Amino acid sequence: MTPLAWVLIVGVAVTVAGIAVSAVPCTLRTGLTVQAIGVALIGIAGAAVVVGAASVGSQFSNSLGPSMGIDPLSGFFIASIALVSTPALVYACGYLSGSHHAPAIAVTSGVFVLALFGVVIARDAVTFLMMWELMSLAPAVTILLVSRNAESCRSVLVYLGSTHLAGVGVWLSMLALAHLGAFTDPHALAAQPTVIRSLLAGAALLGFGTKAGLMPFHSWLPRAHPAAPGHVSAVMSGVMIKVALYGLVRMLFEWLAPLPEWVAPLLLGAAALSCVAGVLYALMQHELKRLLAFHSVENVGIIALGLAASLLAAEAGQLQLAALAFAAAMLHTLNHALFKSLLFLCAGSFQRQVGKLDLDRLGGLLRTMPVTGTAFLAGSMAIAGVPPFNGFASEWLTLQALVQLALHGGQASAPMGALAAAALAATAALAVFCFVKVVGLVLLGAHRQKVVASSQEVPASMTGPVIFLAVLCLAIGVVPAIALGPIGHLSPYGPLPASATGLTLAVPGSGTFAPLAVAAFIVGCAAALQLARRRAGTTAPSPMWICGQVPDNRLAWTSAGFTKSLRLVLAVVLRPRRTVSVELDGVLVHSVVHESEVPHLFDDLLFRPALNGILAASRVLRRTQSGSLRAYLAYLLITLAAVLAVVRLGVS
Amino acid sequence: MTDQLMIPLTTASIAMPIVAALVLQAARSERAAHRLNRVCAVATSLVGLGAGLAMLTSGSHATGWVITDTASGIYVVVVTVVALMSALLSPAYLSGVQGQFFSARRSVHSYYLMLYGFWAALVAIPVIANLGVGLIVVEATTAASSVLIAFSGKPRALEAGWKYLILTTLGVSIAFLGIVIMFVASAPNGGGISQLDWSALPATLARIPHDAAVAAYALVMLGLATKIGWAPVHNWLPDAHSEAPAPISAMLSSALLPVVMLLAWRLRDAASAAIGTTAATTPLAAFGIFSVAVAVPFLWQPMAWKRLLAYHSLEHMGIITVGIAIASPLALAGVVLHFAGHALAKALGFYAAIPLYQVQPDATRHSARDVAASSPATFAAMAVTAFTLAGLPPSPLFFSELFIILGGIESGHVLLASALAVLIALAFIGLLHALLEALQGSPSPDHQPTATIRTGRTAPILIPTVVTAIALAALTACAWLLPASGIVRQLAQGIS
Amino acid sequence: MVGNAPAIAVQLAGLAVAPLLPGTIQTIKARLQGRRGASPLQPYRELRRLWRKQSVAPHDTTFVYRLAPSLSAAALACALLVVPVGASTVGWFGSDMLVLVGLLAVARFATAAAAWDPGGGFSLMGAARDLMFSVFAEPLLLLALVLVAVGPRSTDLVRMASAAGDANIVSTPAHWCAALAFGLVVLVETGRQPIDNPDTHLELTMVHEGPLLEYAGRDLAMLQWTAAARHWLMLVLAAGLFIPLPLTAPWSVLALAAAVAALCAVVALVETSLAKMRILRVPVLLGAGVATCMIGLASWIAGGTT
Amino acid sequence: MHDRAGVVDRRRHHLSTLIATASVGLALLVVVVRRRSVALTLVTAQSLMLAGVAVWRTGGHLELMTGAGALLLRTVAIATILGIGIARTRETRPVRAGIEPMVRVVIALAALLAIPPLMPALGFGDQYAQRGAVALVVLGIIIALTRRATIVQILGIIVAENGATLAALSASDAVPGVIELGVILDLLLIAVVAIAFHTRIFGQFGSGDSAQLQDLHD
Repeated sequence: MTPLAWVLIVGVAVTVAGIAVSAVPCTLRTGLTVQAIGVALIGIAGAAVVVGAASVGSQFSNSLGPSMGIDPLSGFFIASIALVSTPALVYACGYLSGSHHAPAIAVTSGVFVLALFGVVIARDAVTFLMMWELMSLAPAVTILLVSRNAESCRSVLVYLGSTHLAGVGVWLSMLALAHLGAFTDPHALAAQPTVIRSLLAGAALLGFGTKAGLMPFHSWLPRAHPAAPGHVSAVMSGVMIKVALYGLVRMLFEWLAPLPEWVAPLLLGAAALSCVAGVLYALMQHELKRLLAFHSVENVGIIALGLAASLLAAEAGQLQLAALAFAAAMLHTLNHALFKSLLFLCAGSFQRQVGKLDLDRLGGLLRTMPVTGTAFLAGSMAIAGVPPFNGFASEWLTLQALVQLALHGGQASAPMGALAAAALAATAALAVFCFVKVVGLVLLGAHRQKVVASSQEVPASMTGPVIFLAVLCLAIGVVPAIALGPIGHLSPYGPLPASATGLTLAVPGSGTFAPLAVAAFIVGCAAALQLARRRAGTTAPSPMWICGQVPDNRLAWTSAGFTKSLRLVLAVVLRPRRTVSVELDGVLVHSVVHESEVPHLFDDLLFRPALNGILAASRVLRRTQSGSLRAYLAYLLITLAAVLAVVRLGVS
Repeated sequence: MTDQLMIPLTTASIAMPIVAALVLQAARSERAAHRLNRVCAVATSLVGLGAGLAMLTSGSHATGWVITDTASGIYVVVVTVVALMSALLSPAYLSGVQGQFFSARRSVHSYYLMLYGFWAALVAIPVIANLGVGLIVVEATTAASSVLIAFSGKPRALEAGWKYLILTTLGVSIAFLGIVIMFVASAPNGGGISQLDWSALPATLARIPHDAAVAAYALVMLGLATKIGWAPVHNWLPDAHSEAPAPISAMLSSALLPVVMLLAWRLRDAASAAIGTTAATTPLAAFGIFSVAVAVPFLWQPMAWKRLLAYHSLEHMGIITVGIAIASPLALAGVVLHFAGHALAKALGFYAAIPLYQVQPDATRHSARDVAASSPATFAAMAVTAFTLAGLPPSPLFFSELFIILGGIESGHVLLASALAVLIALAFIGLLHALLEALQGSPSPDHQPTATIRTGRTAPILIPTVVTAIALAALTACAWLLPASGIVRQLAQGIS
Repeated sequence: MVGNAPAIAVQLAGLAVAPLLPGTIQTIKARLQGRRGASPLQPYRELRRLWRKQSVAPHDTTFVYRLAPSLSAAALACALLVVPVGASTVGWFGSDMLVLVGLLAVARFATAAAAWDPGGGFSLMGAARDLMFSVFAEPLLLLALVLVAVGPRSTDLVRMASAAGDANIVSTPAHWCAALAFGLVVLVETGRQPIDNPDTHLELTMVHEGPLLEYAGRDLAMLQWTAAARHWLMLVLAAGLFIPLPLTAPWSVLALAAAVAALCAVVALVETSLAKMRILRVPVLLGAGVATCMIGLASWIAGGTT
Repeated sequence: MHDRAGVVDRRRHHLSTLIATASVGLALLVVVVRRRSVALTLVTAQSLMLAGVAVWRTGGHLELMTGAGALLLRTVAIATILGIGIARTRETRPVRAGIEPMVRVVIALAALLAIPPLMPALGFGDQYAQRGAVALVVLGIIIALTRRATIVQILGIIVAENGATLAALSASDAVPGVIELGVILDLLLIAVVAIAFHTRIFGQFGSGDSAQLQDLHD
């Protein structure tokens, strides 16, 4: 037993103890704090493995287990999980106080986090699948604890249903790999025919892709994530989908090798679709948490772009490029975990203070909740890919990888790389668009409700975690090396060159980017200019210029209004619905009701028809149990005939 | 443990319930009957458990008219446990209803008579060494259990009992035809009953022309199918399980179906040599997967609790059957685990119906609604059942399903295993769908549960819930060890 | 290349020279329209005037509103120091095309968010349109970039500029497609007709001017300098990446200056000859640019991706 | 010697063919006839015939004799039980089958033409009789299927069980008494229970018509 293993075990034990303690209402806060400490310990163990690059525990085994262990890749994901979960649990101390079923929610969230760790630590199929199921189950229970109205029940059904159905892919692929011995022997599949490998890859892509929220299997995600309580949706959106990506990485880069050649292009396509469509639908949302959930789809797409680029580059023999793309994907995994959980935690705080999160009914929260608001602003800039925050660093690396793929990947990869790069650029622009909208509607401008105007800053236990996460976002953005250094060793294609992980990111054979210098210059320059404008004397208050009209909240711009131009341009794709009903009072207009929504086409055209079809079919099939003895006897007779016929055919 | 001891022990385990049944008839009053019942149940189950464990520990013996091996050991133990719980919970049920199938005065006595008779038959079937006799006992159970199903005498109960009677009897007559064909074909000029012994059956079948053997085998399998409730001849099953008294439903679902399936299992192992493994296994695989498939659409709707459980029996019998068909050691480990776990959880589910129907009378027709509020203990029992039946970790059924699927993949039945996995997932969605419908609904306004009902009725369910939960946890703990254990090794060698 | 004095000097000079470009364009435009027009130095005069005035902030505005001008100005200054003049740059911030995209995003984010802070309809209208254009302009820019980078196999600006140095790139079709596409990007980023009309005073038609509506004094000065800096950035890039220029100082700088002046004339010519198009038509135009890039890409791949 | 054996064989052959035909014919009649009592008589006749043949076959072996005798007893017992059952539950008006007699016959004949021929030859004994056995089982199901009177459905069960007996008589001298006894006891048990059900149903619904049992369905 190495010391690290002991740290891990102690961490798990402490977490379990914390769960037990938090089950008692009066010791809720203590329990959550203990949980956070335990999770932090586990994270330390993981981080130590990444930095020290010495594996702990057992290797992967094809037997039934149970066996567990940490290698650098697992360590990285453990560290990311801990980086998100620890603040989330601390946040829960304040967030859960006084809410219904608080102890139960605390317990389920603890179990949830442990299950996440379990999936990453598992070293055999059975343990992996067990933890996998628990990981899917815990959030569903939490959602039902929070509310049991028709909507949340429906989202739970869609969530558990789709992930469980797709989970069959995970089951079959994992079990088949265990049977073929692919966990231990990297060349196990090379002997198998292509059909088998294609089927396995297909099952794995379906299973893990659905859980990761890759389009077109993402439909559960924007339903489930908003329904959960703040800290749980932060963990769900921040790390649960990343754990699915962990499985995907294991499959694609270790176990399924050699991959069938159709996998990487397909993944690239799905990733590009997820990026663009995800952010596009996010832009059209009116509810903050749902919007953030759609952004998770987008960012999973960005990560998957990096992974696919890595696979394609490796196939083209560009191992250094492959390593770069892989590192980009991993860095974005970490970054997204940080800023997405930050945003969800802030959203939770807003929800706690003002109730509903309808974007058009907020406004000016930066003035009433300065700390949370500023953290939210930082998170928004990070997710929008604005330097000097961490989102830009990883997106820059991914873009570099894609462009390099286009330039060096050979004739096959060139168009794919170029188009994917263009898609990513469009995604970045859309993300800026979207988060300008969010920041404006949530943080800036006038208060659009009384309750918003009277809202106050949340307690320190809820501001602390978001500040911590915001600082991390900025730190990684300014000095990506602190994250890239360890990540650089993770890729299966050899470590990144030192030049790429220094203070100045130098992509071999391509551009260089010195985030620290850029940040320093911008801050310094901006500060100087601020001083300069102060020197000009005080700023005069003035009314806003709207052609002399009196400002009025009813004239305030809405989410739909801000995105209207884009909606009109893309009407062909988005198919927005719009109904305007004018009530005339004699000749005078009495009232005008305007309703508009952007339907989620994947639901309307793909999933709802499928579900209705299944339900209708089962309704028809249920008629066989008609209740008439006559029918049942007929079944018996027919079966007898069928059996004898089969025998006859089988024999002669 | 030697045969000399095995035979008397086995005989005792079968005789004991019969004795108890007769003793109970002597009870003066109903209360006396209930009191006596407790004693008899405990005593009977002690003998049964002793016999079962003895069979588990001592290897397989086929002497005289009994066959005692690992399989019979497992089955006797589980049957005894389920029967014990049913017997102990029967007073709770009887106090709630007034049976009208029998004359009111002897109602309780006749109930116990039938119950213990049923018990005796269930213990007998796994240990009888002869296919023909086994089938006769199966037919006998039909008589006893159909009366028990109709015990309440209500129209729906009568309907369920009648359908059960007609369908299963006609089915078993098909099986008899098959047996007679086996018999006369193997010995045209007469022969001893012994040639239908499990040990002799391979030779018997080998003497028959191949196609005749296959036909006879198929007929017997079809006959057993009607009794096990394999689709498409399962139609009596949901009616019977939903209308029978809760303790009887538990015995039907947790004990009777798997016990009859044991006959099919033994027959398969006996016939494989003579008619070829493919021909012997195909019916099992087909019936199994088809049963799971048929169960799915019914699980996709909210329905009354016991009916839901009945359709889950259909599904889980199908899963076990597929496991038997796969027959790799891992799959058989899954089968054992699934059989035991399903028996416990399903029985508990049916017991939960006793307080449930007393708290919510309309739950007999519609899906139960927010039980958690009106009766926490009942809800706990239902939750344990649903969680286990859904095959979610860490319930033993999760591991058993996993073992069966992995076993299928290992032994090359990839298609079968994949289909099973998909169907299980679909069934899970169905259960989830029903569960959520029940969760989100509000309690029916006309009915207000009173405090007395709550405290008074749900106390009996608490103990079984705790016991079952512990037992399930123990099973989960065994799950890791089972695949490598001697039990599975012996099962894998064939149990005929 | 780090810290070579002439490069530093030239690029710092760029910060000062930037306002000259819009002025020049306006003058040439006026001449083309038969007016005498203001002197090219007019922007400097306006900056001086604004720098003396007091800045203004509507009610209920936060630090976002106050910070936006200096932030976007700083970002553009940084961008100006990244883009090489005459194939040489100060290496402080790295030299990479995609970094420029990021820095432009900073400025765009800052101004658009600032437009939300007072929440005035006209400024938001402009901001929304600007962001909507960028959604189509950025992929176009990226594709053009890939096409330019096929020569040097790199997105390093210096290498790209050097690669543009040799004359025979003009013979490759990909280069011309890229040039066309980049031209469109230039028009979008600098907010010139037919995309946007910088001279408009009608709020309803504003794009880039919209978010500036509320500002006054030094804030407005910074924002106007930012707009001018955008001209410098895009035109210098266009000249450096698409026109074969000598790479040896001092000729490089002089040739660049001449090329930029020529490009100003071209922009002015376009502005006089073309009317402003409908907002919703602009994406179609940019889509045409994307199509052009596709053709270029196809031709490059057909050429064996060499 | 050999010749005599051959003669015995041929006689037995003809006999079993005759029995098979007769019992199938009787079963077919059961499908058609209207009154419960008539149907009962027909089935009893069928059972008696089979039992008689069994007795004639035994040729004095005690072990076989028990089986055959039990068969005889069972026939009588069941006939009485059912007779009492019918007597105690007088239908106000006959239970309608819901299917016209001709249609019933057509269904029965169709099933007879379809299913028994599927039965593979056992290679010895009287294949005709063996198929007849299958036919009886099929007809048992058909009877329960086409008729709605509970009593007649019980008769269907008996016809099906007679099929097994016919199969036993088709080839060997007899099935071992243990099996016979068991089957017979079972059938008695079933008959008793079924009659009990019949009376309860009659009491509940006012007529022994299984068509009223339609409440349990999905």
